Amino acid sequence: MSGIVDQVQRQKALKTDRMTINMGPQHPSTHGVLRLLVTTDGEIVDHVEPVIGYLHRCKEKIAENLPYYQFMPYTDRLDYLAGMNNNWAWAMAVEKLAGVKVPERAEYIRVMFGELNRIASHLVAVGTFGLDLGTFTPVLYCFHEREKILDLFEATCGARLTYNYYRIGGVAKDLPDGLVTKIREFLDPFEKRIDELNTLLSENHIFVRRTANVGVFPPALALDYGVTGPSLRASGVPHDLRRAAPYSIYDRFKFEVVVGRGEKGTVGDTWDRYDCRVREMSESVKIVRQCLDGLPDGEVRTKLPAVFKPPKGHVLFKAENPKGELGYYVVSDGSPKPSRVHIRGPSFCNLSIIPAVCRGVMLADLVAILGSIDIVLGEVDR
Amino acid sequence: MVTPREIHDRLKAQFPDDVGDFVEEPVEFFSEVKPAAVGRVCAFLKEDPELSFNYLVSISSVDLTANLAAVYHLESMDLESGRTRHAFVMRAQAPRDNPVIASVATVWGTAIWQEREVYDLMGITFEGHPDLKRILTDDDWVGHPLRKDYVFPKTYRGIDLE
Amino acid sequence: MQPVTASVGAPDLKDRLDVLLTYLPSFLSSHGEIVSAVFLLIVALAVLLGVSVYVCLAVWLERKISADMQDRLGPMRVGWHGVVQMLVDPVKLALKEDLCPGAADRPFFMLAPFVVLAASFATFAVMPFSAAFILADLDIGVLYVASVGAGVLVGLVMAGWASNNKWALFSAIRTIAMLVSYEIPVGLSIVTVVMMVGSLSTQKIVLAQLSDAGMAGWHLFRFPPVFMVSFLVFFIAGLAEVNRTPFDLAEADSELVAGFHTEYSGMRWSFFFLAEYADMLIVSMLGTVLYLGGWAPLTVTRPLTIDFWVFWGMAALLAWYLHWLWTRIYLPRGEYGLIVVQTAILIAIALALLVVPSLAWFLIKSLALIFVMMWLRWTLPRPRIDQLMYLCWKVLIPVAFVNLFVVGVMRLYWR
Amino acid sequence: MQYVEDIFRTLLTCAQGMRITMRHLLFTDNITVQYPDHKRVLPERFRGVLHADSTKCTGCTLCARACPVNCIIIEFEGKGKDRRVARFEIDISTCMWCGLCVEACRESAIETTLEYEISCYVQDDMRLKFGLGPKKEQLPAERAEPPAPQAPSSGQTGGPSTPPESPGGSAPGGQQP
Repeated sequence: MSGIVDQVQRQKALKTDRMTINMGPQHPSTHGVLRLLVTTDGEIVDHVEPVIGYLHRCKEKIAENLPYYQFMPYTDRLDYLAGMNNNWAWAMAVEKLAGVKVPERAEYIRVMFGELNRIASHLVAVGTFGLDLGTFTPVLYCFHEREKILDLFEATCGARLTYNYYRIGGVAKDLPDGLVTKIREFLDPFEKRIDELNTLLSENHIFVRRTANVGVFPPALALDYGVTGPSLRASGVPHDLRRAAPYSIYDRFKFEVVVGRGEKGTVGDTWDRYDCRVREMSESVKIVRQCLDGLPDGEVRTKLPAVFKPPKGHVLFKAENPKGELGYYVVSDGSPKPSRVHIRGPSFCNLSIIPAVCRGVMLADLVAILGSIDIVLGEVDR
Repeated sequence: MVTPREIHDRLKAQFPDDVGDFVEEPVEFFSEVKPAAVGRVCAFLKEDPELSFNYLVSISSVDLTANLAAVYHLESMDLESGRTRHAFVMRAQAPRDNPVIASVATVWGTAIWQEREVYDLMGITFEGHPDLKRILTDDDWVGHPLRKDYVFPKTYRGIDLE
Repeated sequence: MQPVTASVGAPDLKDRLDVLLTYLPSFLSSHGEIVSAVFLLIVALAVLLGVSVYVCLAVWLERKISADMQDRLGPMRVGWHGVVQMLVDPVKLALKEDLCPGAADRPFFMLAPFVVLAASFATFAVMPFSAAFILADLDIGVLYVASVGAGVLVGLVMAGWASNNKWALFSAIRTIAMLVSYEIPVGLSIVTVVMMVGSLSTQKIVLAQLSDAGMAGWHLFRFPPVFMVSFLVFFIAGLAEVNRTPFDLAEADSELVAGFHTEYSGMRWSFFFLAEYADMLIVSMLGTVLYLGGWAPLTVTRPLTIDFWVFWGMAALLAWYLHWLWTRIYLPRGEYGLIVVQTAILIAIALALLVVPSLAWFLIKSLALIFVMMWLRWTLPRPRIDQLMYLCWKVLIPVAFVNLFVVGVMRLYWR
Repeated sequence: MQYVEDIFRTLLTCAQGMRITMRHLLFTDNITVQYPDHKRVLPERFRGVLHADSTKCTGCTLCARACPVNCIIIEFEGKGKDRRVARFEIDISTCMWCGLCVEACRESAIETTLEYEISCYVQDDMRLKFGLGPKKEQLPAERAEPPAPQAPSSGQTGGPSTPPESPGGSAPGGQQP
């Protein structure tokens, strides 16, 4: 037996190939119609290329053909888990462009509902993240809590998902009677439910081992790819527009900017991104409580002229959405319709980091990383 | 904190030929930059230790009828405190019949997708982009939908779109 | 009620089913081999039918339990709380179109579900349902379960490969890696029991656990921590063997869509389902046979034995410790209600069980283990494939080996 | 020792998780309802199917202009003083339920109802046709045609599903004098 020749022969016979798989557009853990072209070496992911655009609905073109206030319902459908926040950013962008003042009470209501929607959005993110890792029950507990928030929204604006509640210069309607009590009734037991979630999922050692030290985003790389929101904060960058560039009345509230601490592994790993969302919910609860305490009386909407025409100019307005920084770049030519609207979707930018960090991870980690970024395809494709 | 005006002046001193006027619109100020120089200017903006624009917020495109423009919103963020040190807006205009702008995809990773999006929807070609192809519409889509003179096609691959 | 005689191996004459099943075969066999073969066939069919009925029941139970754990209602439409769902599900599946993808390896694709099903049903042959009710009391019963049960592996790999689907292929590869690895801890923990009893026959293992002191005779409580650890290893590895969440990596729906049965539909798909639930039953039954006394009743017939005092003394100590732990950690959450209800349920079940026959004992114990499996499924996330391998090779196998060694030493010097 | 701690912690946390699911199994009430049998009580402001009251409508077309998707179709006939609304239709298959038309209407002639079960077999049933706008002198006499919820169920198929009046919402038909 000529050993070496034999070995070489065997090596040749065992030559392995890369395998290319389409993950999506129909796949349980791509959170919508996202397609990932994954090249794998066995279970190890070699290269990922996200293919997007399956949910492209020409939002930017639609905006050019509608008056400013009529684009509001369309913003609901961007990040459909956080319709309030999308509405809000659009309203503020146009208000900034046109210099519209918002009544005090409306500001409080806006902050309150924005934060409630943040909780709702994070609940979905956290729950479905558990689903991605193969546990079914937390997602239903999270949805239970979310339902309560949606009930509050429904009582206020009449819809559960596509709210169309914010208006340029205020909000559509004042709060219905008794809503303040209902919000308090929701908030009081909420922290206990978060504890329960922590025991059931966050602290579970299988879960921790699946997520800690997986898919670490170094802060510089994350920022380079425009990652914002909880995903950036988990990397240890305490950048929160509510604190860094307080819009609306966020400068009045006391809350903590939640930062990843690397408790279970490295700072900026998948567990941190998950944990940031969980802790952010508690911070949002604090803000809502302060809103309820300081809610003033008065008007909720500034009267605008029947044909609303902002002056010529352009502006990029960014707001801290649950997913990250949502930016509307609005160009006005002085007519009732915007001449150009560009939407900087946080999910779009957050998703673009996937090819850079998903090299050499396992297939199951890819699912975990994707879930931890918390993308909503409505916003990626717009 | 450096004001946009000062940043513009520094850029002007560094690239006298490439940087144009400083436009002061009521809400937002921006600098005009020559399309071919965008890559150079941005690399400088990022590398310069004092400016260090490490965060490209977005690349928006605007149809200015005669020209197509790309608007870059930049921010410099302090990674320790999370504060935005300073922000800067610049615009590059390219002629409509041959819209070519230098790519910044090698400067910021986020530009890879954002430039693809601008290319897809507005039809501005970014020179030096590693993988410039359509991102939101289909690969064989004709035309660039966000241009003002875009006519929506009647059919697509035999599907009636009316 | 007659007390169970102390002599090990005497048939449990308490209930009529056993009487029937004890004397009927011998009566028939005196009329020739053929009659006996026919009889065996009938019993085998009965078992087959029984398992199918169990699967329907288990699917319904799984849906109800998961729903209740998640504060949902679950099936409610057909019958009382959706009980008739048990019948409706198979009918629906049988009526569905049987698809075969064009690029699939047709013969293997068609055959795979039957291989899986055959392998898992064949295992029931050596299950001692009661003292007399066993299809084949083989001398190598446990070995038979382990080896025939591995036939499932062949079926799953066939399905995964023949589907010509990349996700299914992933699943097939995972299945091979997992099942082959987890045979070892299962085998090692079985060996501890076999060493204890000195026989591979399932019936003999059960008989060895018959005791006057009820539960105290179970292997689970022999040499306190040793066999509990052994049982834990067996149960965890068994979960992995039958592809059950949290170790359902072969079908991991969030990663591999549905794994090897992605391309299957209708009845063929339901065979996989049937086999999965049947496999669960096998693992539970095997666990019951090996550690929980098989069909041996819980009834305490003579309390004043040493076994009894050792067992209940230990149980009391454990209860006291748990109570202490509970008050320290969970006192503010006020869950005494939970303890009270759990205890009450346990007592009620224990009282009710005093009168049931041994077949029921066996099924109840197995179903309890199945409930634990369901409970785990709806609680835990899924580990990654490399972590699963880590768990097998670096945790379960060393632990099982240490256990084996300890049992060996004890067997040498204790008895 | 990391190894032992890992094992211990896995067992402990899994047991804690199981405690929580068991608690839900035994003590927590179910929160879902059996949909067609039980329905949620809808809040007053719920934005359901639109309903136009032609006795109030002045034909100003503000609602049609406020609609982002142009689902309200208003056509006129006659000229000058005789000008009246000849056709008032809402295409709810296009409607995006934003409620902007309700806000635009000065006479509160168009409003949202609590009706949300709108599935039907024929797409044409999705076009809600409302009564012709009255001439000034006819105003009290004319009435709206059978409105929203009946449109779907009055299709040729007439499925067994939707009862004409749902317990959840006060059907708009009931609001008429």
